[in-house]
Amino acid sequence: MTDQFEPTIIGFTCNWCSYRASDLAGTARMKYAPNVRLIRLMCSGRLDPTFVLRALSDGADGVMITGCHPGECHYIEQNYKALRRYLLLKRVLAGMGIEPERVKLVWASAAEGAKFAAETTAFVEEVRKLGPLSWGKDESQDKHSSFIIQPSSEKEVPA
Amino acid sequence: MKPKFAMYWAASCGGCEIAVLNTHEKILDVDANFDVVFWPVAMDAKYHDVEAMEDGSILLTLFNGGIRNDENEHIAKLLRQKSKILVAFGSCACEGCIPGLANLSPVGDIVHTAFNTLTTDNPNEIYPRTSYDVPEGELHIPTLSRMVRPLEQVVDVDYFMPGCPPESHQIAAVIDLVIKVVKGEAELPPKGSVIGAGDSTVCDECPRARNVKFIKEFKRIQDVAPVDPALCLLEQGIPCNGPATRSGCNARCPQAGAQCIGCYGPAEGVMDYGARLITAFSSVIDANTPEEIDHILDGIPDPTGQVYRFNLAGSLLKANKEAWKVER
Amino acid sequence: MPHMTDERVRAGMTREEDLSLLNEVSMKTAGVSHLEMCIQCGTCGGSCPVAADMDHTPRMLFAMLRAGMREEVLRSNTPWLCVSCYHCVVRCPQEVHIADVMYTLKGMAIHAKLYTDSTAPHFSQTFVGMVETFGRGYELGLATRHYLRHFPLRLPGMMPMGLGMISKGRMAITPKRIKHMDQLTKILDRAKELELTS
Amino acid sequence: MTERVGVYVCHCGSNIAGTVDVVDVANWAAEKLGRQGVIIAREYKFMCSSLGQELIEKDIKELGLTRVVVAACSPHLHEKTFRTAAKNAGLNPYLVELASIREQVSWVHSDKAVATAKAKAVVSGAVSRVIENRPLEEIKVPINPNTLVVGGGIAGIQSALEIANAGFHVYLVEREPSIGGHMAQFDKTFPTLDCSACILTPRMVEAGTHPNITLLTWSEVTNVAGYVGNFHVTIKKKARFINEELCTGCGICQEKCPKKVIDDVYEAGLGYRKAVYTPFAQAVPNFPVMDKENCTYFIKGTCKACEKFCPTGAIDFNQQDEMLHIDVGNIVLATGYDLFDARRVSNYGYGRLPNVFTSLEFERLSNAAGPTAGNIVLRDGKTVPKNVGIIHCVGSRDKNFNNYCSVICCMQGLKFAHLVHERTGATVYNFYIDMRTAYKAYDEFYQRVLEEGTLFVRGKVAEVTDAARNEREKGRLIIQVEDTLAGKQRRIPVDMVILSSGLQPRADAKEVGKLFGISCSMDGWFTEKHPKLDPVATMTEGIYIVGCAQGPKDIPSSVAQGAAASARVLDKILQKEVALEPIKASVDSALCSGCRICNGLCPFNAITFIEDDKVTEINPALCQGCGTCVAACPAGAISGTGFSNEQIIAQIDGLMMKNLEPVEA
Amino acid sequence: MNKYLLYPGCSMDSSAKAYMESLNSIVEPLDLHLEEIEDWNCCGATEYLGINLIPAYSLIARNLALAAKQTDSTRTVVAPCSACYLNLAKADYYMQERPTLGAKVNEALAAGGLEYKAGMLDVRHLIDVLVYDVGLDAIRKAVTHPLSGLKVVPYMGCMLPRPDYQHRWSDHEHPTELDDLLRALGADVIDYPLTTSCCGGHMTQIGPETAFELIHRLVSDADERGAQMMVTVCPMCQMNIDAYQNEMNHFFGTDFHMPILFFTQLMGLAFGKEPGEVGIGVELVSSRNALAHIGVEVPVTQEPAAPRKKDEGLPMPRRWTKHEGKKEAVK
Repeated sequence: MTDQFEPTIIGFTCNWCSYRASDLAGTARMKYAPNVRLIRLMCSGRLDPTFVLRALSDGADGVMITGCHPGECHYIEQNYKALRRYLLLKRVLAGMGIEPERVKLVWASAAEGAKFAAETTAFVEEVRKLGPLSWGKDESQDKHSSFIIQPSSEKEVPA
Repeated sequence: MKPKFAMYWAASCGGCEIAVLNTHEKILDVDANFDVVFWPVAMDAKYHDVEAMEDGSILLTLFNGGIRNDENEHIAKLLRQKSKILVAFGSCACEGCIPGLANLSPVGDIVHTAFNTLTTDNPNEIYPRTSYDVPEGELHIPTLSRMVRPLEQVVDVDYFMPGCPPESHQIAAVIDLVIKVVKGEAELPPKGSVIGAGDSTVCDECPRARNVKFIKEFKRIQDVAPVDPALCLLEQGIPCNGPATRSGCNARCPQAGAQCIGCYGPAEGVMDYGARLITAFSSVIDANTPEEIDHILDGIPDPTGQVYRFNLAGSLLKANKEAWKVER
Repeated sequence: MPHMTDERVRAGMTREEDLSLLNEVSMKTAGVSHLEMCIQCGTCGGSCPVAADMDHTPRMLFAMLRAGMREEVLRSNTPWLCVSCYHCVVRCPQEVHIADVMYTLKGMAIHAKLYTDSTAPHFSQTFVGMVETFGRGYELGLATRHYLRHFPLRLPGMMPMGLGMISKGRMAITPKRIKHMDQLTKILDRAKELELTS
Repeated sequence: MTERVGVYVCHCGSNIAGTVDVVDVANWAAEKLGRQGVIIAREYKFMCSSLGQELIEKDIKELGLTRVVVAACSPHLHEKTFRTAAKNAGLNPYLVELASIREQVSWVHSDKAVATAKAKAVVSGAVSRVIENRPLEEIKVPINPNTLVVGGGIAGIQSALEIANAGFHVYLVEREPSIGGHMAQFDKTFPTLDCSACILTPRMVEAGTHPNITLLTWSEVTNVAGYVGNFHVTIKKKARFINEELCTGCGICQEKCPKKVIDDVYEAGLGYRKAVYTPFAQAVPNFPVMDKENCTYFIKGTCKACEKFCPTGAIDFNQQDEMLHIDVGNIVLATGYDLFDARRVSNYGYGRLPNVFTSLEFERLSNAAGPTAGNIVLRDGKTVPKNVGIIHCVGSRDKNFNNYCSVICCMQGLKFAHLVHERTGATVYNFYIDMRTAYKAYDEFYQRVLEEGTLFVRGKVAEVTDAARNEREKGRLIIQVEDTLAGKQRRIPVDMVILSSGLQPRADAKEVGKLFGISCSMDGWFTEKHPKLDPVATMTEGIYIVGCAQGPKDIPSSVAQGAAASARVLDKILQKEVALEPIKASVDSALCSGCRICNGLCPFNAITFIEDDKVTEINPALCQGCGTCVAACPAGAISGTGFSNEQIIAQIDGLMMKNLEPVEA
Repeated sequence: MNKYLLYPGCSMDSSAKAYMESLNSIVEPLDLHLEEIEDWNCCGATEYLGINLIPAYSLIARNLALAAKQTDSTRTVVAPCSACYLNLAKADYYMQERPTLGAKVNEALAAGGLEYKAGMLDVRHLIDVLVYDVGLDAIRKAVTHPLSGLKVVPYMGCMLPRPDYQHRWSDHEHPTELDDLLRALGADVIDYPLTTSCCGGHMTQIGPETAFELIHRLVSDADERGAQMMVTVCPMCQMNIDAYQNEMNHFFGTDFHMPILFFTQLMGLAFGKEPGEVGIGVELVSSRNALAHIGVEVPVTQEPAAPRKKDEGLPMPRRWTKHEGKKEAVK
């Protein structure tokens, strides 16, 4: 093991396409980066932005959201709703200083095990490049030690 | 002997204090039923007087304002220790409110902006210091903390009373309730409850007509002319925070023709207020291609500010990534 | 000649298939070539207005690319005959960027000096030389130099046409030059460096 | 109350144990997840074996487990197995959670340490989640024994007949005036060359007269509500302007009608019909319809020739569209295909060069009942072609048009070659990319056409042009193509070109899909539940797809699918009730503010707004459990069983190992 | 007001000067405002792409980068030459489709202090702008001398409607924009199946026999269909069919006389301009007889001088050396 940074990533999959794609990648013994831990939802439309925020605030370095291809949703069109949410969520995250590349939406059909594996590895590499996010790691310290403002000049504040 | 009452003003604008006074004659009930022992804005009292009190001797403390510096933190802990019932009073204490937006920047930047920008004439770059030697000894100026924290992140809180400020009729109702409890006529709600507000959202109290919404364009309210006075504002493309904001204000802003900006915070059981607004706005977008969706989203110029105006410090992420860093 | 046969047989038996060729051409092509998607349907060869003069139809060339026949491909006259009419491009059911692949093959052939007829490569190089000097095309200089080099015997036959063009003011006697030639030169020099490193 | 959780780690032989240290995972879970309620963690060679299941059952009974986590393979494989085991031991099956450490860990990673660490995280996530699981019950609903079949082509007819013959009622709805579909337009059918009408007409008549079939032609489904077993369907029966009670189908009205109209549908634009018409002689039902757009009376207000001559007084100019409401338990969609519009391939000149024909035009041309009485002639109506070129893959296998292979065109091209050869003796060329003649007796037909002397050129035709380059080409159509086997470009002059146009989804397939709550593939065909193992069912229970609506196919396959869907429908009907997964969304009306943001989100119409109470409700029977509304509700008023916020948040925390840290004071 | 940035291309002031003159004659009646891109350079035609990829696209992109600096009132670049149009449009498209190409080209541009963000300009051909922006109605209104009785074949050439990554044209094979425009001028438009077939392009230079074959196909089919003239939108097509027609006739032993004019020349005539104002008379295959059908009298121009004696060559330009450009820069 090298001591390169190993990101921790939470992945969301839909039950019908992308989870099956990950199953297929498994059945085909395709090797991919082990950094993503998956959560199965029924549909990418189930993805509540809270889940992404929770994963990040829990310390995840990235979040991967996967679903059926547009137009192929098991629930007809709910992946479009996931897309809309995702695009707004990314904007909000950008305002929080989080690189947009840390949250990625990937379409993968049940047949695309290879794509799932490749996208996962690519995403891990991308997040690795960005470095750790480690949200709020210093929070506990904050509770005890307050930020001290150092005087930047020797001059006294006029009384 | 009358039960003791305290109220404190931490990092906030003071509007909450005014709101209490706005209860008009109800304020007399406070005086009639409580012994006010500590209320810096209304009466003179010293911290050491409070420090000298017995633990748990104050029945009710309304704490407004977030925790921005070590003084805020000290008093929060002190009042927690001395109070039976500690209420996070108002949006700042509940979720950070407008002062919480400071968490979008590192605190060093904020100090720099305040003391050394174009609008501040500070040629010698003089910054405040945390301690001074004066003839009487060493003087301490409160130290800013890295970020603004709602009261709950510092001490255990019994009840939350949202609003910027809380509506006076709600304050009056809460005062009535506590008096009844004192008299043994009523029970306190379970600890951790939100009081002085509804469980649902602003739409519940909003008289505007609502239909299924399909939005092709978001606009700021000043860019919509004319605004339909009877129709849901979101339906007119105006990002109104009402659908995700706790009820209790009688939909004041939408009734007055302005969009809800979210001061009552999230509805009951919601973990992250911003997430609810993200999902609310994105759910009404009527487009399927990333390009078109992005185009529509361009109509919300500051999405982070839009969904976290009052709630940033109380949200899951609490602050901008930069603000977490200790060093400047 | 038995000697020749031997050599050919040996070459055929020992030659390693150059499987990287397809990828190389693909990577050197502007846009996304889709070359690997070719299904050998022949739409390109059928559409080509000059297919009759080509030694291989574009389709065959793509099959040869796949087979790694580097030298044969780069010696082929096919890319040089391509008139960039884009008929094959819009008709190709697999969206192969055929015309651009032809440009790539020309460049590779020039680089490897494998073209068999120098007319076309020289024309291109002459043209490019003019552009790199003046920043603009210069028809008279180009035509004259080119015909002198490759069709000296045809030059007199072309004279009425050339004279007609000149007399009608349709061919400038002197070249035009852009103002900021130095800027263009810098850009092209940098581009050439980048070309080498990619 | 604290839950009592059991964790079971499967070796799956060496499938998991080869890469994951399963003993370590089990020990770790027992030690580190104790605070979460894990009271026992075991590993076992094959958890799915009967011994493995017994292990779980025994622990549930003896240790009083209230939650079970099995770390093994994908839930799609063995979730049911372990749920059943729990049920047998008296534990609600939905309190079992599977942690996939095979498909997602051991099979896709190689480093044992890394894989073991990930397996622990996955187990940790599952433990946190399972604590938030709630007992659920399957939902049972009764099945209405009536069935709706939409589309009266051969697939729909077959499906309707199978169900009707089993003794159940069928509503067969057809948009056109007659059932029969595309097959009624054909002359011969490959590879046996049966006369299409001869084999189809008896089926049409049977469907038209079957006591268990209500035939609704000239009708369209306009609304579908409900769910499997209990669909409520609205059908618009368009006005025919003919009183069906009185009409005898004598045909006098058609004879007398003075208005001739080009027949774009049945005759593919090659022939004419009247303004009042039955599309063809054997139409079922035999009542004509009046084409309001073209009828002189409707346009000018006078004429009524048909009314004057009708012997039974069946003409009724005042007839109105009628809305029918029916209840059915299952729906079969057999809505068929549209022919690819060959004008889009402008290099083939269809629409510009008169003697370029589409396949459907040629079907009518070669049909004895068609506009030329079966004479194969050029568009001038008299000249018999001496050379005919048949172009395959028109609009198919082409990224500029449709990506897919249309399946039938190769055989269709061969059939045309045979017919041209037989009727005219002309020289026939077939231009193809690949000959695809799979299935019984198909390649034999190819052999037969080869024997007949048809010429085959392997190459996708580049263009059909009338720009001649020499005398031989003058006045003819020149097919320019690379003969890829010869490696040369060829220009072949012919008199007639037939484009073997591909099939494509109906223009309104997307809307129809939406109406019935099923999805379309990227190409636009209806999506089946499983492409191999469940080809006629859809993701929406109780809705089946057959024939070309599901994808391009020939007549034998369409018929087979029609029958297959019927078997599935009969299976459902005979079960009398159906169990639905209890993954559903519901609204807490106390929290719902009636903002109506969720109202536009449900493609299954499960969400309704109660105007009086100003709250939204979700019909659990219609809800498919996707959870989109749960995620969307800005008030947090909608919750979903099986995948609740609490479950997922807990799983996130578990995966991030947050459940290991001590609780903060 | 229709405002555009103009990329004229090298041929517009030499071989296709008739195109430029006639374009200048119609801007005023159609209220077109064309602002020339400052210091534009050659687009490399079809030649540079065949030598070096990145230099070729950098050469093209310099023009885009220059144009991008002039986008105060419009972001549409108009190119009257089909080859220029194709190169500019294609560079813009490929820089987006292959971001690595875009990045490299920009790196090269940076050496000259320029940059171009692909997709920020609309590159369009002159006829596209005339048909779809100005509109056929406005053109019809400007017609004072309809071309009734003039039998023309519209010749679009190949580089205009193809590959058409921006989907601007009605069809790849038989686009109707030129037909519609000529009809709007009142001309008798003949359906011409070869309207987008190739004129031979640079083959006149490198494989004349091949080019003659292609020219022959076009001219003979136009002739067969009774055309009095061909009308084109492309300097290269005009040049090949006009200047090489005589050669082609020699080669095949034929005797075609098929004039070819730019569509803007016919527009000018229809708008009432004099032949001289729209560059008529500089074509080598005279349009005199054809235009007589619509009553336009083309003044007799001086016939080209008789062929010189065989031993006399054409005047030579100054000898060109590879480093000539650099030397000048040093000076």
